[in-house]
Amino acid sequence: MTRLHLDQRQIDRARESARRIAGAVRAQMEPYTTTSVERATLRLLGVDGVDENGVPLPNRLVEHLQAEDLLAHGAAPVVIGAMLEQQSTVQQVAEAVAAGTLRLRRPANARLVRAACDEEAGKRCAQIAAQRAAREAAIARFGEARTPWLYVIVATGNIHEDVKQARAAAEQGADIIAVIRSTGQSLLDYVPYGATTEGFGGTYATQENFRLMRAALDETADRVGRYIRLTNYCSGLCMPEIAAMGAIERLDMMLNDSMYGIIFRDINLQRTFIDQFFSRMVNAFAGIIINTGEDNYLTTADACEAAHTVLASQLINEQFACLSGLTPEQMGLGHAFEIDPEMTNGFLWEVAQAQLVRQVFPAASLKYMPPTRHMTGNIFRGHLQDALFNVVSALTQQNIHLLGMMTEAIHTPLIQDRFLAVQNARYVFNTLRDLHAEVEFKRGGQIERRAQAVLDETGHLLARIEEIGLPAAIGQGVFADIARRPDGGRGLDGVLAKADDYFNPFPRLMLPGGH
Amino acid sequence: MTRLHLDQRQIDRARESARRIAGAVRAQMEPYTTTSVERATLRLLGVDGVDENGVPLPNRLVEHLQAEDLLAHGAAPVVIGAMLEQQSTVQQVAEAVAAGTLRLRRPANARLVRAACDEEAGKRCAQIAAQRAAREAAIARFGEARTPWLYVIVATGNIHEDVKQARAAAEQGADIIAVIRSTGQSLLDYVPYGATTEGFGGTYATQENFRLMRAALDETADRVGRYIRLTNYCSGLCMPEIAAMGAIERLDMMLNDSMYGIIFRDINLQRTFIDQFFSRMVNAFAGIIINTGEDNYLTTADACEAAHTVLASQLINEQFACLSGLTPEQMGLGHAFEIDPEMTNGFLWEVAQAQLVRQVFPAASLKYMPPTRHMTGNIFRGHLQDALFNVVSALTQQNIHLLGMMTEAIHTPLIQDRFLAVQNARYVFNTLRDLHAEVEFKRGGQIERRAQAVLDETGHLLARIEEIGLPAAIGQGVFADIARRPDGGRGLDGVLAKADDYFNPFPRLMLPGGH
Amino acid sequence: MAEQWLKPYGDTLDDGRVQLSFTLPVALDEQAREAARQLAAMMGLDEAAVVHAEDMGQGFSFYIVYGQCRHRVDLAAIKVSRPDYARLDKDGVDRLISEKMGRKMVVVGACIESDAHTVGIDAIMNMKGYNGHKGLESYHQMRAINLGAQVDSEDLVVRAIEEKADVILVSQVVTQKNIHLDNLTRLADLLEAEGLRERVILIVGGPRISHELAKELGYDAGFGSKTYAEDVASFAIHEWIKRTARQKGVHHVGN
Amino acid sequence: MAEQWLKPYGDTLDDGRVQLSFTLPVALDEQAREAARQLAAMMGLDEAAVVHAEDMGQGFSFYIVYGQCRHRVDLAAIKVSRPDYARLDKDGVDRLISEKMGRKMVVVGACIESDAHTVGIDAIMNMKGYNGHKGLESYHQMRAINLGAQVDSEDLVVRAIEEKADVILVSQVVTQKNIHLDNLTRLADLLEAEGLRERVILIVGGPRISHELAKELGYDAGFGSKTYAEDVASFAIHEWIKRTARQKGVHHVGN
Ligand code: B12
Ligand code: B12
Ligand SMILES: Cc1ncc(COP(=O)(O)O)c(C=O)c1O
Ligand SMILES: Cc1ncc(COP(=O)(O)O)c(C=O)c1O
Repeated sequence: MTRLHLDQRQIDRARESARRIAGAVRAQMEPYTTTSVERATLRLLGVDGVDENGVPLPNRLVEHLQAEDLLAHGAAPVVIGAMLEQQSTVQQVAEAVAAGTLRLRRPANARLVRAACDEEAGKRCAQIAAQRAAREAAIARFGEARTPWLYVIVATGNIHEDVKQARAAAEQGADIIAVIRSTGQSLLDYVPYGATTEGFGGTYATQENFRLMRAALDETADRVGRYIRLTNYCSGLCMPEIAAMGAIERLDMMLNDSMYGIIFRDINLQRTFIDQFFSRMVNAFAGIIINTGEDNYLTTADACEAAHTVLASQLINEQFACLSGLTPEQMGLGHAFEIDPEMTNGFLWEVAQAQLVRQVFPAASLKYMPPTRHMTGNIFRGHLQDALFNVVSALTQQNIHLLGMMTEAIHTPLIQDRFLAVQNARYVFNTLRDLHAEVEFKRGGQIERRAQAVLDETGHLLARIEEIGLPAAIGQGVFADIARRPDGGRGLDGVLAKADDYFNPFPRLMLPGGH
Repeated sequence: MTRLHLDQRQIDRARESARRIAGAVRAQMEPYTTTSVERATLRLLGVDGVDENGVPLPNRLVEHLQAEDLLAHGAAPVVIGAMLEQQSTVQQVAEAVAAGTLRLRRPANARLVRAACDEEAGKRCAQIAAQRAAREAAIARFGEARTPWLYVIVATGNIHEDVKQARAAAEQGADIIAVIRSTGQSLLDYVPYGATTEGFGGTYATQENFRLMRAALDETADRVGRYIRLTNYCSGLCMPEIAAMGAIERLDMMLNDSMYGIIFRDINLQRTFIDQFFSRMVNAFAGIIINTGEDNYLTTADACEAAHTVLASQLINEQFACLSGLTPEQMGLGHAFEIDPEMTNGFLWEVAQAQLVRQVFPAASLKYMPPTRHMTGNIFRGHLQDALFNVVSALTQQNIHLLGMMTEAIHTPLIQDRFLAVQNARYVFNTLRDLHAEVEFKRGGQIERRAQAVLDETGHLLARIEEIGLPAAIGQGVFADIARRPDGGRGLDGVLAKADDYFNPFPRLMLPGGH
Repeated sequence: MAEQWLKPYGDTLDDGRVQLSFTLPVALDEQAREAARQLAAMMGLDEAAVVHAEDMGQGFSFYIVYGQCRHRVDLAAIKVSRPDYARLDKDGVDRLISEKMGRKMVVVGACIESDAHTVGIDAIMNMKGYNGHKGLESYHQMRAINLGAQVDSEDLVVRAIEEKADVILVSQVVTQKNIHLDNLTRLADLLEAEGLRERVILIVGGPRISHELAKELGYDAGFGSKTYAEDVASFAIHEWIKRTARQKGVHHVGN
Repeated sequence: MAEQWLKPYGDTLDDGRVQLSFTLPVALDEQAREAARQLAAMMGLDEAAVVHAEDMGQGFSFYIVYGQCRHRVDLAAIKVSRPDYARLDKDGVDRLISEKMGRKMVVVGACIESDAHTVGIDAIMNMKGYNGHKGLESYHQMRAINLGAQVDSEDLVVRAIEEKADVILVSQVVTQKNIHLDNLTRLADLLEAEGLRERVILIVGGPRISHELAKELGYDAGFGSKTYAEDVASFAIHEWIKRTARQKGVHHVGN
């Protein structure tokens, strides 16, 4: 493999800082839970559906528990307790509460209830494990696709159109289909329900939409003889619930960043750190590959000046991922090809960054994002920017390759935009397939020096963050030039302290160490 | 500079074979001249214009000399002799002959006439030398453009439209403008006259068209602050005359191959070898960079299988060029990016070939040609093929870079095709400007091994050609899979043996050694 | 004004050459290919040639067509509506404001409703600015308040009232399914309802926004790509001056 | 047959989305940009948006436009004319020839007039063939004579007479300024004049040649890109059989 000469000790030091940074945050957040974590817990236990006003039952239940001052004990024991009393199912309990015919209270026999929680949760975990096994079986049957994997998005707003376009894209050679979410869903404090046909800039993430697309892709996989991975957005105010839905419906990847919501959606910091831990735990258990969102930094910050913030953030995301039990292969750490195309030697700096990231995370499933902010209405030039992005990806052996669209600056992809993007990547990846093994970077050359400089800055930045703590650093706007206060942003009202007897059966079942 | 490890002794041996191959041909052709060489000589001496039927006076004169059995002595002495007798100009002599009022005969005083020839020819050479000096002064004033130079073609068929498009192309960044010739002009045994507005697939090469375009480009050069080079086709049955015209009108480059006419236009072998020697001598003296046509081989032969025929032909072209007094900097040896885009690792083989050629001819002004035969109606993919061609050119430091057009498979370039092609090259050349200095090819890797294999085959091929002689080799179709017989093809009737007193003043004045 | 008829240009004046590409929701076959050609012909292309046709799977096919456009337009007859103002630089604007208003101009901006694309409005408002053009925050005679992303129209209006805004700046970048039209209309109606519309200068911008569109939606001006702070500022102060003049005018008549 | 109306497809059925690009012979300004938009509108594009406009220097400007095509075609109503024959393989053709003709079929081919693009005709005629499809020279029941590049129509006709050609194959690749139309018409007229037209099967091919065009020019068939020897051969023998049958018919009536 093409290699740059980097100081491994420097890399290790940076990683250590990141580990301590993430650990500190984790410790701070441990005493808290959130309404969304509890709703996710209920969904994992089998609660689904909406009331007559279309309000999801998990929300109705959690609101009830809040009204009754019970949520701090954990939704699971209270609801499972009621289930035992009523001799019913959790779903029936939820429906009764929604109908107003049942009022929940603290369960009498805590020990008994916890045992029941573990049993119920165990059954659900078995189902998720079965989905994971099904995925692995399918991949074993078809054989794994050659990397970089072609990742395309569909975003018609209508799940049925999405299905058509996803099928076509898979036939053309796409390995991964991401259904982009409707603008603003991330700020909804509930998950919409059922098949949806009206979205803006994307399609709502609902369990039914997950199911429809999954079925379509499994069916297509048989025809094209490749397993087609399905991706959605495990982010926003409902991060944990989406994780639960994805685990149940066998999604394969989730955009699931530890800080994106804070920075780009002004979602409260504590809410996000608590939610991301739980959701990543679920993703880890379900064998889902997460994608982080460092690429977004470069949409507001300059790709050259902010290069080190991307690497620092990746190291932090990696450490949060470890805490949730994700393996390196499950870490789709994000970065992007966003240097101004007018910059002389810009291509060299892109190569330096991509290769640096490759070497700092040798086992990760790196996610490489295409040019977006410097794309213009000139689709012909745009197609070339995407081609050079494809060249860098092949040369530096990225894993998850999100296809650039020549119409990036204009509209969400038309079917032909995606078709031509797939052709672009397939042509480039095939014609220079072994190039990565053929070229070496000049020792002490401009590319190597650039990579070393970025690594230096990353080390310094992480040291500083470790000193002041991550929340303070975010307060100073180190990432994406956007500053957020710990008690600002949406969803803080959904954060609550756990009671001493707080109980949730899933961490024990899902975390490798059992906690 | 990025380098492959090649065996220099092997390269030297191949070059030696080529030297002997060219030398043998030269010796064979020495005793002969051609009607076109004599017409060119007359043009150099100042004969121009057409008769009432539009037949060029050089043709009228030479036909007359043939009819009078005088041509074998050389057109120059006979015509200059008449000039002295008539106390007139060569042009007046030509007009009188055309009018039928003058019948030429062998000059009385040979010594006197030769002196007059030398004097007349000397004046004309001084004018050509002045043009050369003017070019050098302009380049010194503006500074030389960074290589690879952007070479674009105009081919509207109408010189006035050509001028518009050439001006626009230069403003957009083109360094070299080639006016493509009208289909089939190469088979005309005379040079059309005056400004022309009707051509097919190109515009007629006439002295007036040369003058119009030259003026337009000089004028544009002042605006854009770069000297814009002008190119045309010094090939076909009138090769030597076009050279004369180009030298007079200060063209900067000429497509001028030693074998193209034989292979691709079925022009007689002897005619071509004699004509190319004379035309290249004129080009050399005029400081014109010639372009050879090896790229054409790959339009009929396969780029992978025939790679060694390209290198062998370049070595032969190089040696013929030396015999005509061209310096390495004046040798635009041609090669092309023509491997099937569907081929896995095709890009690696293109890099290997381009880098091999670069190292075998370190001082030459290599001319790199874009993909053509594998271009399709899919302009979007075509634009990418051109982009990778641009990448290879920058990476292997080619000199003369002919821009690929995404509409290559469809039509001669529309103004927007050329515009986007220039953008393509400028973007690529700028964003990876120093890449060539940053990457090294793996020792013993696939690229290096490929280059060595091609070099081996080239050596063997040249050895074989040396054995049987170039004419026989051409008879076997070693180049472009096309076979031609020495006495076949068009224009043999224009070849004639020189008489013992044959005289032509120009070789002594134009060749470095004086012969 | 003398007519000036224009046609697309390929390599000869008035040859009308254009390039076209599109998808048809049908698998590729001879019929489909001919359908593509006929569509191009209907669009007014002579000698329309399908130079590339490719099946996309799932009953879709892709076409690239070249042809010679029959249509032509008279350039001389074209009117483009654009916000009218003399473009001043930062200092020029500041001077004019203090001179004419005698106080700071208050500007409240936001990226409304579900739209989170702040880079555009930030480019206009934030200190830093864009491409070396400083933003409104850097103008001494302006109080620029940038509310950022995904601001509900209601909140924007409330804030505008609190701050006694002279100018409201709105950014809309997402236009899919014409969501921006709904959002912008909604805001305009709210301002109407609050009786604020006449009092504020209402400006919208975004990559797909044109002045024409803005006018249709009842805004005072619309700005598209490559706008800089000084454009907006120059327009705002000129518009303010015009209005006060008008109002004074009205006043007189009133007495 | 049931109607099947088709519109271009972007991301929703019948949204009509198309991409367009062209040059205008005028420098870039707001007027020119609007002219580009209006041209697109004239072509039947709703919501035409000029997404890119760039000056090219020398009074030219380049535009990229997206819009929603109003036009639609009925796929069911489309007829495409193509040479009718059952596609046989090499051996099939050879068998049919020896069976029906009882002698070798004589085919003379050339790239006529100024056109020097022989790769196409070679792909059809030469032993080697193209993409693994052997050429006519490899057919046992054919005498294939390829005259190569830039053959004057006269020479081709003379040779066809000498060889008693059953079939004449012509290639035309250069189409600029419609030179191929002149060349092809010229050849057809010559054959007419020689009274040969009825006696030979006259076939033309090239990347820009369609069967329809060939018919208009009085040729028996036209073949475009991706043609292989067996296509031409199959057509030729079927056509020969049809004709002899017809002639026999005439004969009878004659008696
Ligand atoms: C950066 C970016 C993002 C960032 C935004 C970060 C941020 N804080 O702004 C992130 C990653 C968060 C993002 C997310 C999404 N994005 Co986005 N994004 C872009 C991108 C790449 C660049 C936009 C940009 O910053 N341009 C640079 C600025 C300076 O230009 P500008 O906005 O045009 O602003 C200038 C002028 O328009 C004008 N202007 C703009 N506003 C105003 C206001 C006033 C008052 C004035 C006077 C002038 C003015 O002045 C500015 C300076 O000249 C574009 C693609 C592209 N290359 O354009 C897609 C794009 C805009 N995004 C798009 C979409 C669909 C989304 C998502 C909805 C996708 C999804 N479902 O996840 C999400 C959701 C975001 C949301 N809820 O709105 C689409 C919109 C399609 C459409 N036309 O509807 C685009 C075009 C990409 C695509 N082809 O799909 N995006
Ligand atoms: C190779 C080539 C050349 C070679 C030709 C070598 C040779 N011996 O043939 C060389 C370098 C000599 C050349 C020169 C020129 N060329 Co050229 N050339 C091409 C190129 C790159 C490929 C053509 C090709 O070989 N295609 C492969 C063959 C197999 O495909 P095909 O021809 O379509 O044939 C298939 C079918 O059409 C069909 N077919 C073809 N003929 C026939 C006949 C019959 C009877 C049948 C049944 C079927 C059939 O079957 C074939 C197999 O499926 C094209 C661009 C391109 N990518 O297409 C330009 C192109 C054709 N050339 C072009 C031009 C203008 C020229 C020149 C005139 C330029 C100039 N002024 O110098 C010169 C002059 C040549 C001349 N006098 O005609 C233009 C034509 C533009 C136009 N539409 O008018 C093109 C399109 C390039 C461009 N965009 O400018 N060219
Ligand atoms: C990590 C991550 N999460 C989520 C999103 C999607 O944004 P939203 O949460 O608004 O759907 C993105 C946008 O690309 C992202 O990168
Ligand atoms: C060396 C050379 N000479 C001449 C030509 C042009 O052909 P013609 O001589 O027919 O004009 C070419 C074609 O590209 C060429 O490569």
